[in-house]
Amino acid sequence: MPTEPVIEVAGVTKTFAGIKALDGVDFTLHQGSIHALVGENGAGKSTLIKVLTGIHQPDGGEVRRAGRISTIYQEVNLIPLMSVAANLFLGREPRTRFGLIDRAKAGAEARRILEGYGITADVSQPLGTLSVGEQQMVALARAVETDADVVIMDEPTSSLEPREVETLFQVVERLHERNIAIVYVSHRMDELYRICDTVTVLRDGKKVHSGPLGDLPRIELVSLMLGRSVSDIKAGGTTAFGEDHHAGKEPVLEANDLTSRPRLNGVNVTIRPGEVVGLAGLLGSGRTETAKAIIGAIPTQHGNVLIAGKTVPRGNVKAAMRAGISMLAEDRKAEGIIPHLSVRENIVLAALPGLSRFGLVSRAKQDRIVDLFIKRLRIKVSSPEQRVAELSGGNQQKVLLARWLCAEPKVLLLDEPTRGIDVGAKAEVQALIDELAKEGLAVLLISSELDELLDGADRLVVLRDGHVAGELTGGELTCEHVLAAIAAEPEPAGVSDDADRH
Amino acid sequence: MTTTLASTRTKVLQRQGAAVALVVMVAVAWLVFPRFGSLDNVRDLALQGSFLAVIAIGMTFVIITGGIDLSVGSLYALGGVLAAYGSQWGFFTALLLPLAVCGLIGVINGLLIARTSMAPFIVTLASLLFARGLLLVITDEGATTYQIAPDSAFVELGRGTVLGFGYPVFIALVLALLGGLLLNRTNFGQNVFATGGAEQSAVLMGVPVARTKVLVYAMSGTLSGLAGALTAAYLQSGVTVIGVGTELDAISVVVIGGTLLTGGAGTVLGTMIGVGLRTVIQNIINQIGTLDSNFQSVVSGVFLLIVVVLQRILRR
Amino acid sequence: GGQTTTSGGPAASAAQNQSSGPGCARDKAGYPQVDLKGATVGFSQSEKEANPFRTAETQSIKDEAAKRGVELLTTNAQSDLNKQISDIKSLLDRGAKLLIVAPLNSDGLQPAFDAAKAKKVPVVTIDRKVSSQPCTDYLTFIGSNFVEQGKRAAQAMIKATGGNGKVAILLGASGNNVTVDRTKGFKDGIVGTGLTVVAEQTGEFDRSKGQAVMEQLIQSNPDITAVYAENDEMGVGAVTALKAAGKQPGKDVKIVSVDGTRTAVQLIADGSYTAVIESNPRFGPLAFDTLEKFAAGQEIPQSIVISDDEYDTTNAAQKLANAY
Amino acid sequence: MTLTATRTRWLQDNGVYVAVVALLLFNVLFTSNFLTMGNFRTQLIQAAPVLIVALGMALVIGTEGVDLSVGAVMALAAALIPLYLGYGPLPAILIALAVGLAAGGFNGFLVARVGIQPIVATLALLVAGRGLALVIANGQLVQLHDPAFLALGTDDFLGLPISVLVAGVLAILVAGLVNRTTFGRQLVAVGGNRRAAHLAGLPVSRVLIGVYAITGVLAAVAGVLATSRLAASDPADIGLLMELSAITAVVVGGTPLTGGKVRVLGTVMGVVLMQLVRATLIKHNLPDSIAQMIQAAIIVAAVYVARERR
Ligand SMILES: Nc1ncnc2c1ncn2[C@@H]1O[C@H](COP(=O)(O)OP(=O)(O)OP(=O)(O)O)[C@@H](O)[C@H]1O
Ligand SMILES: Nc1ncnc2c1ncn2[C@@H]1O[C@H](COP(=O)(O)OP(=O)(O)OP(=O)(O)O)[C@@H](O)[C@H]1O
Ligand SMILES: [Mg+2]
Ligand SMILES: [Mg+2]
Repeated sequence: MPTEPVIEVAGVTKTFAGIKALDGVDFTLHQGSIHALVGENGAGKSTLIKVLTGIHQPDGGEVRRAGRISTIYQEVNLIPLMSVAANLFLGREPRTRFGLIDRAKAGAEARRILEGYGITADVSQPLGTLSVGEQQMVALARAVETDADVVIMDEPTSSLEPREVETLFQVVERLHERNIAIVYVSHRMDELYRICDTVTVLRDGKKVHSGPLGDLPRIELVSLMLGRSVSDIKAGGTTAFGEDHHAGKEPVLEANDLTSRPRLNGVNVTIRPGEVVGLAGLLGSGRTETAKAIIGAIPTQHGNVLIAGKTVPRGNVKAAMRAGISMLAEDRKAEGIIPHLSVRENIVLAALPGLSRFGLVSRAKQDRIVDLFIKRLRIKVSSPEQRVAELSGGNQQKVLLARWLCAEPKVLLLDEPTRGIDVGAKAEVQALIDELAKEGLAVLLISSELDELLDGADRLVVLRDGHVAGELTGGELTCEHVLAAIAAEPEPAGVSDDADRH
Repeated sequence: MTTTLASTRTKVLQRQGAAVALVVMVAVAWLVFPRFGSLDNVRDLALQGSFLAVIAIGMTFVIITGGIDLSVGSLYALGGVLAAYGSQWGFFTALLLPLAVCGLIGVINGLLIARTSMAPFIVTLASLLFARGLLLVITDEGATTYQIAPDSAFVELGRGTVLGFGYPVFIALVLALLGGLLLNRTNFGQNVFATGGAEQSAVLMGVPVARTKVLVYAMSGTLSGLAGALTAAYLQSGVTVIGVGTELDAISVVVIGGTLLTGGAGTVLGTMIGVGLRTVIQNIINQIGTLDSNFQSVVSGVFLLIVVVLQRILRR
Repeated sequence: GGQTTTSGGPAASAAQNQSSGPGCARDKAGYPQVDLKGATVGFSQSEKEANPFRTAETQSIKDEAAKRGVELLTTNAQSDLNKQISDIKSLLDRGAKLLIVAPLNSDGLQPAFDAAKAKKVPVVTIDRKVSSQPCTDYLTFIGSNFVEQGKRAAQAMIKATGGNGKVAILLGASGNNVTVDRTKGFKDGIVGTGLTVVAEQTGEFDRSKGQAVMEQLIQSNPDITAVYAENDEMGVGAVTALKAAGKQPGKDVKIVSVDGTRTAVQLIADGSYTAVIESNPRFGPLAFDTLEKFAAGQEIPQSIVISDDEYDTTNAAQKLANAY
Repeated sequence: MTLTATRTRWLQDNGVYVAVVALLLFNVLFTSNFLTMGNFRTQLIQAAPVLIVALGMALVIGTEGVDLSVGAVMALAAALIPLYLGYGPLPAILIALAVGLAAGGFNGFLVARVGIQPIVATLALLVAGRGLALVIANGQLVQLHDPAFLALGTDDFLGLPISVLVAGVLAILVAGLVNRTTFGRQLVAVGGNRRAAHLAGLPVSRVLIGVYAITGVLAAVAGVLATSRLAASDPADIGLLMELSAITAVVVGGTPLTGGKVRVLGTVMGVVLMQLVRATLIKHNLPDSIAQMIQAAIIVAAVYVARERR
């Protein structure tokens, strides 16, 4: 192993408003190594990275860097209103002879580079028109295409498709060949073991382990992260989902012919009480749109949604919620948390009218229900009055889950519910989904992790280009079947416009 | 490449509800009012618009960074007074003194906004008061009005013409052109968009957000000072009563021009169209001639509303 | 003040005026002959007609134009100097052969005058004197002498107080030369008397601001015995403030102001105001007379001072109808 | 280190109170005749209309908006009073309030349904509203004589001037609205993250329209009170630049312009602070130039202390 350290950190401490996010952390990154940085939500991984890159000044300790660092931060951090090309080149735009930005060249270059990452979108369009996953790939391209000596990736795969993850791994491989050091943060064990050679484990802001990864059994890594003994942790497969559920007979949710041009073209989904239906598909296949169309957050041209046989008014989130639908949105920061408000207020937000009388809110009722959910979902907070913006990503996600459960829905739409959540919390969330289904809730589960879908769902609806490309049940719930459905040619029955190619 | 061009074109069209309105207004005015199209009237329109245009170019940059600059009206007046005051020492003092002082106030605005997390609205509101106060100090509570010698070179800057169009018109056009280039074809311009588009992300992407902010406010201050200097040259004196409410005019022409007040998007061309619209509508009110003076503001308000709503609908 | 006559109502004031400086004749100045009857005359008003002075001024011009069969074009600059310049240019463009301008400010209208000069259109400025050259840049100025108004206010104040007491001045808007002149005149006028100025604060020519400032001043200087308000509106505001503070305006505290609005004169008649120096807004007859004389080839003086009336406790009740 | 952190935090939350106390102390020491009942009365009476407007402004700012039209709405209310005072003070006041409601509702409609940015939407009414008021009033200031109506501005109730009492009651009501009602909490949520609030099924449009409507009504109340105190309807000047005074007071009081937070007591203190500053400057007879510069410095200082640390 190469021994040249490119980053050396000793005894770094960082405190936010009294919370020690980092507590005397040592960290050494060697040239050419792929170093996994792991830990539970809120362990301090993102904070350490921001210290490494100089975004945060540490309160104490030493940071030594040799070489240029480029970073992909945890939340997609690009400028949605600027064009894809502008985002890619921001800060190092190609120039003309007169020192002005050469837009033609930038466009052409951007197209060439992004093709290598599987993105064919128009690079002159605003970045915001791309899906989250595509944006993540642009961020990846931006970070990798600079001549950096170190590339840091904070949960880069959390918004990526299996196919995109492969692209990412190829990129990592290329970087590795060029002897570039990589810091890799992820909650996905498979990925870590596949690409990383070294690991550093953080727990509650402290470094608890550092060493080669290959020698370390998974179960031991998990035990280091959680701070519990190995025997405590039962190795129960890759996910915490249990057996199939016993679904009712009559569907509680029927969504027919949902059409929202141009991204959704006639999707049908039905879910019975106590059933978990998974939604699979590639990036931009319309899964998020399907969920949003069901709850009425995007306008639809066609189609209707029935709850227990009754039609839900279209394009009206409030009515859909009253009918018993709740949706956990994919983008936590933009569509989930209300950053200024406390954990308590974030949890009760949707249920507020039910917790008040004559428009006056009742604190006692709120406190009771908030306590219940903080305990049940094991949300790590200093107090329910803590501002939600101060929580780690995983705990914010749990707060949002609590919000939707609080609204006592009949149907729960979960768009990437375990994205960015640590192994411990992820298992908890998965177990919770299981439990909710057992209690008779109908769940629509959208996930980019195939394992999660295959294990967690009783039935899978596979989407492609806004169509249903297939439905899988029972024995068909295997990786091969899903990939086949995703890759299958359009049916010749003339469902789609370009069917005449056959 | 062609698709890129076409999509850019539709995008421009969508953004420019104002351009559509301007064309319609001009066409109607041309047909209805015989005097509207006269060369004299056109020259006067251009000149009147040019002072506001200079201020609005700076405001466009500020608004694209997601900020706002309420101090421009006061700085405009202050710039005029300083120019007239400086004119006793010759052309360059007359021109540079207002640029320096107003630019400095702009820098202070920018520093306060960028280095502390104070809202631009409130910081520039304070400098609106401050600059007015300073102006009153200089003019002995408004008792002194500095005159500029009518035969000085500085007056020529405001009064001289080419083809009958005043120098300020050309200065405004050149500045608009430079502003457009700066915004779209330089790294600074990209930083301006990035700062307004998503500040946190811009920081993480290595954009010098603080420096960008200081620069745009400095620019806005300097341009307001320049507009004041040009006005003083044109009026041959440092009039103290100008610039009241000019900040609202500048903001409304920028917004009419399709620049988002939330930041992250906007064009200098749009702003110029906004200035054009405002100038034309005022001229039309004059051409009608019989409108009750109180009713004029109703018309301007309603007009502003129509343009913004139109824009909003076009963008959908 | 030698420039001012102090008698007569509005009808008289139109006729009575004094002039100064060498005259300006049409042939000498090179203006063409324009017959006033049937001619197009432009009037550029400076501010919205939202106070009695502006309302009366515009009305007077309109009435007189109608009476003389003149086609009148009007514009309103809405307190925007640049707009007034372009207003004047557009009046010229629309064919005005004679111009009456109520300038927004003493300085800064040069470009407009130059445009008029280029088209050989004579300009009569009213109510506010501009710093440009009479007879070359514009024809003549008709209006009050603001310094003189301040002096007369001082005289009225001296008369009412016996020349002793503490005066608070409610200043007009900052940066406005009317404010400057009325302050200067008043301060000059009380030199050598027992009147001392204990406070001068701007009320921005506005009734409610005048009232608010007065309320503060009574609290901090309870010994104020006189108030000089630079327009009636602020004076009326001061009356309300004084009453609310339990003082008797007009008796405990003397109030003198400039303008001549009906409200203020009524207050004198009611006994809660001391005196008002008129600032006469009825420029119509005088302005058109001047234009007519000019057309007829007579010499026009450089400035024509309109006579300002004065209201005090002795005459307010009789003259109430003259107030505007 | 945590001590300084808590200290700055404390100052950040309470800076405006500290400033008010400091200014009071200064005046007690250096201003003659400051410690009199009459003086405090004057300050309260003058602050009352600004406070009423600022309360509404605080709500709007809480939704990440701003309302520039409040001064124009005051003018509209003032212009309507003399037209209907013949039917008695109550109908006249009700009509003024109704117009405030309509104006505010219209602003809310533009913001919530049409999707126009609040500054621009309300700027249109700022420009047009006062013009309309002047058209209604025919450009004239109208002297008012109805004793019942004028009593609003001059009389006391429970030992307090009526306008001060009204402002106090409204402050308590608004505080209750923000902190104790569903509407208030939804308002703050909408200001904190509008998209999230929408996806949480909150009636975003209704909340926004409601907030602007409340602000319109409050501005009309301020217009009515100011008119009765002035004993005249003066649409040309009433409420001029009120939008800036109100916004300043709200922000100085610690409500950030970025929305998601409303501090009602802070707003009250912000209004009191700015009132005291103005009073101090007048009482010390400072010229307008210096007065404006000092006000600028105080605004910056107050907001600097209360700003959100990154
Ligand atoms: N800007 C901030 N202000 C206050 N507290 C913060 C801030 N950033 C992080 N924290 C706190 O620091 C701790 C570490 O957070 P960090 O984001 O580094 O966790 P993480 O390991 O990246 O978690 P995740 O896996 O959820 O991303 C958490 O308790 C978090 O609440
Ligand atoms: N062309 C576009 N115009 C507007 N929004 C878009 C466009 N493309 C993608 N998006 C947005 O990106 C998000 C993801 O898109 P979509 O639902 O099609 O993908 P998905 O299948 O859910 O994939 P993933 O969740 O992995 O990103 C959606 O919120 C959608 O609104
Ligand atoms: Mg993290
Ligand atoms: Mg999705």
